[in-house]
Amino acid sequence: MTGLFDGLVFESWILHALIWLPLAGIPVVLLAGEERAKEVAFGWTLGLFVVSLGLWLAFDPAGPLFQLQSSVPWVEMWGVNYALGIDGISLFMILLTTFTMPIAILGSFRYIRERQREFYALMLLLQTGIVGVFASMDLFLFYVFFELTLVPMYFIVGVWGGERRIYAAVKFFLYTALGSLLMLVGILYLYWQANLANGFASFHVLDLLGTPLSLTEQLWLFAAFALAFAIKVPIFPLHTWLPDAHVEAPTPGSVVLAAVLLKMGTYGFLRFVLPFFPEASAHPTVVMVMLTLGVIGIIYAALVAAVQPDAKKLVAYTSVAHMGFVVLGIFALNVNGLQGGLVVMISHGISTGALFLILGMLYERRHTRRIEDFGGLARVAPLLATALVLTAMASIGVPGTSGFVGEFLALVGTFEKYPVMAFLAALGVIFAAFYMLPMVQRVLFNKLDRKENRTMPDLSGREIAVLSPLLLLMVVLGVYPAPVLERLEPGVRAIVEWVEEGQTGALRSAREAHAQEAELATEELDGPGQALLDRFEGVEPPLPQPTRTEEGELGRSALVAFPQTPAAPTEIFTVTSGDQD
Amino acid sequence: MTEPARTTTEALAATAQAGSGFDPVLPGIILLLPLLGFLLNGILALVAGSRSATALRLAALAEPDSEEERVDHQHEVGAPKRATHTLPTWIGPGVMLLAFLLTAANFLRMLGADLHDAVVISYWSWMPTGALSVDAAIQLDQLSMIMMMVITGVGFLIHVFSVGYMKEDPGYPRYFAYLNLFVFFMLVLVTGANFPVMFVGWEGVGLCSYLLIGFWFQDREKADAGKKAFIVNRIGDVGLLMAMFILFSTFGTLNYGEIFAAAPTTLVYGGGVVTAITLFLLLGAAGKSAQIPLYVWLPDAMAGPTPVSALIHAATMVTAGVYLVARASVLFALAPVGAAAVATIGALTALFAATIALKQYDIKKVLAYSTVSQLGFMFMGVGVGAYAAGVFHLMTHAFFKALLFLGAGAVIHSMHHALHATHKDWDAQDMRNMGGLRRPMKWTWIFMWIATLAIAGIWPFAGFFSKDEIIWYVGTSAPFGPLYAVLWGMAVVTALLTAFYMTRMMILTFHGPNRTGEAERKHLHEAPLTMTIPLGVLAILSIFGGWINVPESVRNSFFGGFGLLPMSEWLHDWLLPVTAAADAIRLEQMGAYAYQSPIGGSHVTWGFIATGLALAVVIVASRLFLSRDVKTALEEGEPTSGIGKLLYNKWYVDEFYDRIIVQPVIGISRFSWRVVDRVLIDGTVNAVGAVSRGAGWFGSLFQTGQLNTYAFILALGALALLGVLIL
Amino acid sequence: MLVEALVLSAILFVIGTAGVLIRRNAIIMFLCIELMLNAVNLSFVALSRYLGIEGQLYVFFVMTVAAAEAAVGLAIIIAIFRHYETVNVDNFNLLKW
Amino acid sequence: MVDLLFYVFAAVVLGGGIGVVLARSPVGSLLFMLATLFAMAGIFVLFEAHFLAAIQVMVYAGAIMVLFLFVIMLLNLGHDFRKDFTYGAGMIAAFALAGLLAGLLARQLRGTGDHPLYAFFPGPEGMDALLAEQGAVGAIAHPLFTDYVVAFELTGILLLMALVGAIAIAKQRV
Repeated sequence: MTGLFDGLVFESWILHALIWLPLAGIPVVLLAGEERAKEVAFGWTLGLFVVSLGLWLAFDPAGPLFQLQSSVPWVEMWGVNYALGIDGISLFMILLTTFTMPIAILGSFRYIRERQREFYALMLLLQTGIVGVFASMDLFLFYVFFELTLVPMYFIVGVWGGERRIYAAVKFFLYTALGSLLMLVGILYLYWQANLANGFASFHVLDLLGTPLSLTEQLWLFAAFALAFAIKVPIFPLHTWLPDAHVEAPTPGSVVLAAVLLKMGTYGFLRFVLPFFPEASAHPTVVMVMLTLGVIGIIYAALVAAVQPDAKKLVAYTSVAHMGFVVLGIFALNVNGLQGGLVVMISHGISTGALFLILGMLYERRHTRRIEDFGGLARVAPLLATALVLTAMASIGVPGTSGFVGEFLALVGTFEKYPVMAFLAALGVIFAAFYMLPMVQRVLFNKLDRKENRTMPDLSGREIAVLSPLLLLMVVLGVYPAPVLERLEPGVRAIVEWVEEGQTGALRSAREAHAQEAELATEELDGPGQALLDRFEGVEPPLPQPTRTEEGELGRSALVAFPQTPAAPTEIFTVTSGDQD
Repeated sequence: MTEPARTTTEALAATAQAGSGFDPVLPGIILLLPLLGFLLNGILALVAGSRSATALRLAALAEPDSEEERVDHQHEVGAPKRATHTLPTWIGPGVMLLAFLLTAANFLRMLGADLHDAVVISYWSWMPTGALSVDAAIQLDQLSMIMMMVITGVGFLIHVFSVGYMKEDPGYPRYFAYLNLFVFFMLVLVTGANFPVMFVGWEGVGLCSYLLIGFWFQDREKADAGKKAFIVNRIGDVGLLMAMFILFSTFGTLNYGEIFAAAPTTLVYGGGVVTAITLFLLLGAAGKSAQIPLYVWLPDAMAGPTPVSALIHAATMVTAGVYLVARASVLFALAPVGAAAVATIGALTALFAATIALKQYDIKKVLAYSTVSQLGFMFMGVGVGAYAAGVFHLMTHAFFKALLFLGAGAVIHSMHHALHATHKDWDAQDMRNMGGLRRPMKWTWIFMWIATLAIAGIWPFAGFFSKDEIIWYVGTSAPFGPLYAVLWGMAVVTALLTAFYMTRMMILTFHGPNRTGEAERKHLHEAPLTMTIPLGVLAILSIFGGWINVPESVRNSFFGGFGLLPMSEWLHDWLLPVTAAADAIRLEQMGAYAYQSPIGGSHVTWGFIATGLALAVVIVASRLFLSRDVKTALEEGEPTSGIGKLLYNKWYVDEFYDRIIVQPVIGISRFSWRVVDRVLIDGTVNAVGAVSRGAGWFGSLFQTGQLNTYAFILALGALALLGVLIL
Repeated sequence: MLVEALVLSAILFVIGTAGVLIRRNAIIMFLCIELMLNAVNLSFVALSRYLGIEGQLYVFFVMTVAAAEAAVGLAIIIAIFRHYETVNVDNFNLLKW
Repeated sequence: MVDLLFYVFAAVVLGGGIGVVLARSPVGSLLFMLATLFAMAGIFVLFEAHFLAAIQVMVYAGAIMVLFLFVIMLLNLGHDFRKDFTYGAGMIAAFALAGLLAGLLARQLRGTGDHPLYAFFPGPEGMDALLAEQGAVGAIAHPLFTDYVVAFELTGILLLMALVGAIAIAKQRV
């Protein structure tokens, strides 16, 4: 299969393309003009999605853990690299992003009325940020992208949102910013420790991996990282920004927020928190706390969702509940649990995205989100009703839809070690029906007793085009998730072995391989090192040959380090001497 | 779907076993046919729905302030017969017929071969992850084959009936789409080769029953009933999920074959694990099969179209619980407590529901409660280890209860027409408004009497053999403990109550003077052939269906002399490969059944006694109700006092649940939203915001905007800096 | 003579500071600032005598900057005066948010 | 002789400075400022910075101060000088602050003359040699157009921007 495409050499450029092409689309969109902007943006993202399918081909399920790796020095001095690479987990997160984006944009054609060019430009910027987050193998790079996503989202909510948009946007921004700043502190500490241990400065994930840390340090760092990601996820007590943001955000904003942005939190847990702080993550107390929070999230959010008068808010709370399942699966710390968590992430992205799109369509028709303003819609809009029912079923995890696979696996994984937790979480299955069905009933069924509703049009062709891929995917993933699971498994297994079995497994080998080639790079001075030497050729005194041991953490960056200590006087002397001649 | 490949161990074993030459014909197609029907009908439904939606919109635009009712009544006049209304008539029953024929073919092949182990056909790997690997696989053995026969056979008849019953409805194609989908899921349920696949069907049928109960969703109660059914079912599903988790963590697999093969050696007899498993399974089964405490959804489920009640809520779906217990017979045999719980729950439910049925006036409600009660019987059967008997009653019950429901459907159909012809707003289902229908609806009357005698357990109708076999087994379980003697007593009483309320229903509906009203009477007429023919077929089955499992002794007695009862204990032998392991365990652990009932007597004696008692009850009841002159619903109204009121209101169980469960949950929800979310968490967050804002305000006090002030502060800063640098 | 010059510049600088602090006439505050600049220039020049020519260069630059600053500052004062009819800094608090 | 001259100039500088601060009318302080500048130019000469002395007189005294004068005239200021001072606490605080600054600076300057740092540098003799060799202007011009040419150009640009900015700000209406 891949053989066909070898000519294209995806491996070399596809990741970079997926990150930077959206950015390149921004001027196009801005130049396109107010009317064409949406078509252009849609076409652009659609093209990106097609490109991202190449990622699927380029990714070899049987291959090494991290694939399509590439690294270019960015800030040599601090060992910051523009390092990309994906494993199965990132693969699907990226695919989810590129898949969601065109749909969200297509779904916003009627919703976004003013400042269209700016809006779609921001959407593209957002895509760059998100894909970057999922593709970066360098902690610094990750952080940059992680923060980058904050900005467009802030404006999307704050400019195109509902009436309380400012409150929502600020709340969203402050919550997330607070968390990520604490994480920054943690990152720097980790980076420092890693430098001391490695003998050279690097933010590369594989260099930071396995940094020797005392349990206390790990717990603190865990707290710092976990807080940031827990806010993003969001985990129970930190979730209140989500409903506001969702309710106020325009439809495409909500879709992207639910489908992808929340996943950055759980992804962070998987890619960074667990591998960096294995002891802390496996620490019984920590696990218990996280599991409890997850379970509370599941049940509590379901209960709260059940009494929401605002449909969009209800769906927002269901996101919290679903993410509870993800947290549960992750901290079950076994293959099934993590697999389940990931599948929940994907299916939640699809089903909740679809729910928000449908609610957006209703809003475009009736300009209200209150559940009791609807009723009996199934009779005037059978297509919409079908879509909503199917989506709701996927959302509450009826078998045969993607939702079930995820929740089932997550619960199986949890049960192996924590039966009680699994049982409590399983109760969430009941509550899911308890919040979703009444909503569906009060929107679609009952009497069609409002005049405005009786003339409500059914789905347009465009809206069908928006929803059908999502609906299709729900069923396909529910019936035949094997391709997804088998691609996810290596990454998941690597994490589990790393955390549970004393830092063994694929992650370890990946780290060693990386260390070795870094060794080569510095010894033979090929690649960037050589280029630097050329640049400083003939500089007196000749640079010391960089070695990773004696030079301390400056070892690698010694390539660029100017000889500083003797410098100051000579300059002055040169001036005076220059005067004497 | 890929070419079926027999992968798992049983399949190989099955082929290895000499003589078991059973290879199924297109088993996958049997499942696919209803799915195909669903897709086709679904498309038609969407087309039709869109069309009627447009019409609705136009009507609303034409007269914006028209009442909902006026728009609503469009469907009564009968939509013009478009392709969307004619095609389903052929697609819906058509796929069922094909499926039934295929199933029958497989059934005959299986009869030919002597099959000891199930044939497992695995299509694709569904959830391969870590230690867990779940295949999308189906399993064909004697049990699933019987179930498939019942589902496709009875299903086909009910589809045919539906053609007559539903053709006036604008949602006609949608109806068939749902019905086909239901059959598909039901087949998945009974053929699934492992618990997750079975669970797909398990929840799928729940979904379909949700959709079908709420089929006429525009009135609130029906939609509510569907919702209630789904949620209550989900409570049971959690039990099933938990059972699966325990099974997986114990056996490392979820495939039937491997689990049941490993269970006797892996699990301790009566150990905590297996008990937990069985109790969770029981919870699931109770949810699906409407047993105490989760039976409440079934009576409400009668809100759906009557054929649906016949198919889903009498013949097939509600028996899934029984099927589950029979399927997991090994586990239940290993867990005496679990088994006893099953039997006890069954007995309690049977008696409880029977008492309620005594005082119901809605004809479908009566049938609903009788269904609950009969399901209780089945649970008793499988609970005491008489798995064959349980499945036997499941089958015969499918026949005569489907017949009863369809007959009731026919009655309601003509009542509805009659009342609608004269725009009389009476309840078309209240038996007090009927009476004397035997004249206009002769065939229905005859068929329903057959079914009534069958359910009442009168020789030689089907119900006699199945139900009395269960009662017999319960009784002869006495050596396993005094509990069973009590259960036996309850069973007997319930049987008599059954005879009583069924007779009451028949008398009120068909006998005595007609109470519908002068104008309406001439509109009462027999149902069309599409409805009566299925009734006839079911009637035949209700008569002879019981003869496939006649106890040896009865046959050898002089009844059998007439050669009327050809096969002896055929079903029992047929299911032996499935239940053998369980029977062995029971025999070894608990000992054999007594060959006599607690107070002596053999099969034959008790056959006599049972029939006699039942007949007596039927006669007494008919005398009683014929003599009494029944008032119409309007004249009479609700019973106001005494046991009657209690029974009429179903022991106030719904109200009780509402008080202690529903309301508190909603209360907690409101609390956690209004207080925890808004006040506590958001309050904290906003407080933080307020604090920072206050700090900012405080700082702004220094921003006088006066140049001097700034200059002064600047100089001060310079001074401080200098001080630091120098001092 | 170096130290004396430095002391002189220090005193001059302090005088300038005091002037900025006690005067409210914008123009006179400007003059005081020029005073401070001159004080700095003085120390530059004085030190350049010993430390090389750069000191004088810096003075050169300082003067240029002073000129530029004077031009812009006076322009601002004019603009403000047009608006408020006064150059008394008490009367305007433009720097308040 | 040189020292004497220095002290004279210093006295003028200080007097002028104090005058600038205390003069009642803006024109007054402007005149005091002129005096200060001239005296400062003198001190520059004493330090062998002839070129700077020259431009001090020309640019500062000649150009900038006249600019100030124009503005004062234009705005016709200096009538209500009472409001021109910060009296009372403000004044005390200001003087106290100034005093402290002065004290610190004085403390810092103690014994600057024989600071070891000077050992590194050419000292007066080196400077004299340089000046003798290149002349007063050349000595500044040479580094100005070699090592510091960028800064030089930048100052030019800065002046241009200041010019434009001044016009833009002071213009009646744009």
